[in-house]
Amino acid sequence: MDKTIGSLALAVATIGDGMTVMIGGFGGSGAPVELIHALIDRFLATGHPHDLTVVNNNAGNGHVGLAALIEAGMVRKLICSFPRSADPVVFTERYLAGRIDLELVPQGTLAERIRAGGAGIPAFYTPTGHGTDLAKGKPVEVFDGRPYVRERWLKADVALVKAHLGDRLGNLTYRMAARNFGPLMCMAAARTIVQVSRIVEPGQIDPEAVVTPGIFVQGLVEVPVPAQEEDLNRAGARYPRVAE
Amino acid sequence: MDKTIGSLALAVATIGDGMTVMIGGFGGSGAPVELIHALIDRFLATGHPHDLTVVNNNAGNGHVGLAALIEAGMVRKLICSFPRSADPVVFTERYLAGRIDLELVPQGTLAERIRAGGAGIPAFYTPTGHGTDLAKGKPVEVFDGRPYVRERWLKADVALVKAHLGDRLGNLTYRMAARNFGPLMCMAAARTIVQVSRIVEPGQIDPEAVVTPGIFVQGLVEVPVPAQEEDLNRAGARYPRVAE
Amino acid sequence: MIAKLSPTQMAWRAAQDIDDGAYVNLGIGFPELVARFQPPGRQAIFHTENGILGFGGAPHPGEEDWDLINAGKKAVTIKPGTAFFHHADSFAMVRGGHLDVAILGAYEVAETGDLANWSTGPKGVPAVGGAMDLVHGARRVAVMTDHVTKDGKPKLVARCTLPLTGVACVTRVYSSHAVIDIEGGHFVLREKLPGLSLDDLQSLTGAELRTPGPVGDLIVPEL
Amino acid sequence: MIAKLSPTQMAWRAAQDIDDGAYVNLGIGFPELVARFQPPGRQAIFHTENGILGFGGAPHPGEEDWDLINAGKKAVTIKPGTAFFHHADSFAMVRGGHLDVAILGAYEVAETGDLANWSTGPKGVPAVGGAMDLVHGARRVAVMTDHVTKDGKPKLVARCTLPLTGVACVTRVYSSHAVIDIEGGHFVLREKLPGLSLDDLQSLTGAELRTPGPVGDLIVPEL
Repeated sequence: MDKTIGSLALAVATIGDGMTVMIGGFGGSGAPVELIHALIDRFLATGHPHDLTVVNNNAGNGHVGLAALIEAGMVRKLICSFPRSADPVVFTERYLAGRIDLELVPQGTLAERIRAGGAGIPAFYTPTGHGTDLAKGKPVEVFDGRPYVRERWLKADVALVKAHLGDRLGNLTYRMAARNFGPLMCMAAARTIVQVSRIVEPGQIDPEAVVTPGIFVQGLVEVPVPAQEEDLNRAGARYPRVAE
Repeated sequence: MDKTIGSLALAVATIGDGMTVMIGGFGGSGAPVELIHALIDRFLATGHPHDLTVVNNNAGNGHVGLAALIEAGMVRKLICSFPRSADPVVFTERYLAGRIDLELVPQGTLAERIRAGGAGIPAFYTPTGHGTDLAKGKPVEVFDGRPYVRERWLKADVALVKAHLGDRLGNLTYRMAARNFGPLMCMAAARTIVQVSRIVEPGQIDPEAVVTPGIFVQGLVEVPVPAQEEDLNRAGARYPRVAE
Repeated sequence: MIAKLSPTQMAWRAAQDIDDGAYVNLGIGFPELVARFQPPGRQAIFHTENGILGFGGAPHPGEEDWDLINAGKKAVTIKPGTAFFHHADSFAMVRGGHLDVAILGAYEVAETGDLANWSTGPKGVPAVGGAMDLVHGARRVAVMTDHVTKDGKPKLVARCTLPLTGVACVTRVYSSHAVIDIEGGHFVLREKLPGLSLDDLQSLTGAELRTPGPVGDLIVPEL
Repeated sequence: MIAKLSPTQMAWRAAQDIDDGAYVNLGIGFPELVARFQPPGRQAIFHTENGILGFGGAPHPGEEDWDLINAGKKAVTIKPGTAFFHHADSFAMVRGGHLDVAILGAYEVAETGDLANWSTGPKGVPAVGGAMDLVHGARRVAVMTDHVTKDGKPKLVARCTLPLTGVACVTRVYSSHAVIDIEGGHFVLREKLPGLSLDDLQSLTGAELRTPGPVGDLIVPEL
């Protein structure tokens, strides 16, 4: 068994219209820029996929990565906790014009809902958000005298995640705070596609150091020197590049 | 800040009568034998603590570790998933005689209840146990057409855990399958005491390799060559040793 | 009397249905034997509740490391690609539907798919372990069992009489006499020992055996 | 007009209340300044929502690693004892009550302990981040804020008018003018700028300031 996929284009080839796509990353750290750009390439070539629901902590920054995905018109709805950034104009314009839906979720609840989706827990109770607008309409239950809000799991058709090392069985390590939502999204998607800086042979990752066990990964693609979203934005990059 | 405790006796000194104590380990792997024996020593010397509620996957094996704790008469109730072992006579005799209470919990539900306790999730839904005797009396809810049982978090006053390396801030690694319930119990107890094979300086554990971050640990005690419960039992050991 | 399959032979048969790359949990006891019989060219990845994925076989006697055990507390080994994780992650794999197959033992299996395998009643000490999670987690839940009890009573029944492990969860039974699917609340016979008549097999079975399709010969090598 | 505290000075004051070894989360923006002012002999351990415990200060310009950032997306550094973990573990720390202190910014704080700090109303893009989790997770939730808005209106109010972040969650406010506890649904004044009269402070505050005990001078070094 070898989960390696030969190209970025193949890695995103089965993502269809209307799917829910989890995209890893917290701001730029852990953002799978190359996978996202490959998905944009496919849309530009074929017109698909569109009407995606994207789950990410943020709403993109500048004109690359998730922001470029939104800018390309591929995203119908965003589920996120913090749709602000240094340069959120792509999302902000569409949101204020009513051209993209937003489900705002407290960050810890977002993380826990994704984990719950991966762990087979259809609902759980959290103190977070109780008494606020973000809990409106949600069931409330009192445990030990304290009120809690019931939240549902979040699952996805596909997760696009950036990791550091991956062995051919899909075991993954991450790099510093780029870990963030990656291990959770790997669990919660029917099909998890991971870009790694290096594909290694089974046994080259210490069994103690595996962060995401391979059972949560369906496909791996090697991107040896991945772009850092923050660097791209500081350089004023756009995707796709505007003709000069 | 240094979480090191100078002796096993000091490490268990504040455990009081009637407390709920989580004890790590799956069978013998990960069983904090020395911490348990220190607790027995204290009971033999002072008469305390007694009437403990113990949370463990099992119910002890032979006459050392958790079995010895039960044999000493310190345990009022056991919360576990699998109270059978190669030599479960200590628990079995007491249970059949009605001298110890048992709350039997499916293993995945036990793990998730402990994690929930540590994660501030007072209740969650699981498919596990639905329609069985172990779900009797528990609320049931249907999500997406499928019935689920509501389970409550589990917390403890104290957790006794065995890890491998620990730095002075409490960051931990484990050894192979001895990890099992350790990281969860560390999260779920008001006071977590960990025996480690070696206490190291902060920085000596790779930040990527930390399994339990120090925030979940209150005290560390070094046990350089910890006993393996399985080895003790194969050698016919008893604790405390019977005078010959 | 017809020669029934040994546990080893049942394990061999069950192993034939496991795909290359499948993630598999094997119950404590006889189901553990399944790992020995992976067909050539296929490599399943075995999961154990206590936090290992992709472990290898038993170590040589005397080389056991008791921190490296399976759910049955037997010593195992690591092999390239093994991963360790804690119990909550382990059962996220189970409950979250990430396992392809779980193969469990049984006291009773009903035509409804109900399974009883954790308690023989109020006497004795009950022990459930991970079975209740596995039956609602793995994509395919199969049972490996003698077709009848030591007293000759059917283990495949209309309704379980012992405390349930799970409701409507089993979809295939590898017994000592037959391979039987559970579909729509019925036992559907797929294979039986070649020398055993359908009537004889039915007489050993506590509920109707349906045969909507062909019934193959259950042929297993000497092992 | 009296010289109010700068954000840096508020941060200094807030830092004085953090014990050695405390686990602390600092909100995005001005609260991040608190980390600079740990009193001698004390070492707090800082948590950031995006999965780092025990990180260090900002790197030298040009040495940023953008995989190593805090919740405000600013580059940080590791130091001995740092640990990385994923977002669910990070919020287990928050929601599970493992943090000793969270210090957040505020649009409004009410005498009830209610906090509003995530939305200025229906216009614009809302963004909540981890604030709603922090206010119900940390053992002590403090707010660091100017005492009044840029327009001179009170930020300490009887009842919040903006969308709430949390109900009855704040227990101490470090403002540009005072240190105020919230107890039993009331503002209790603990310290105020030495040159400021109680009446003047009350006039800048949207609800009654109670003084059941001594009121100290809020004296902060030039920073």
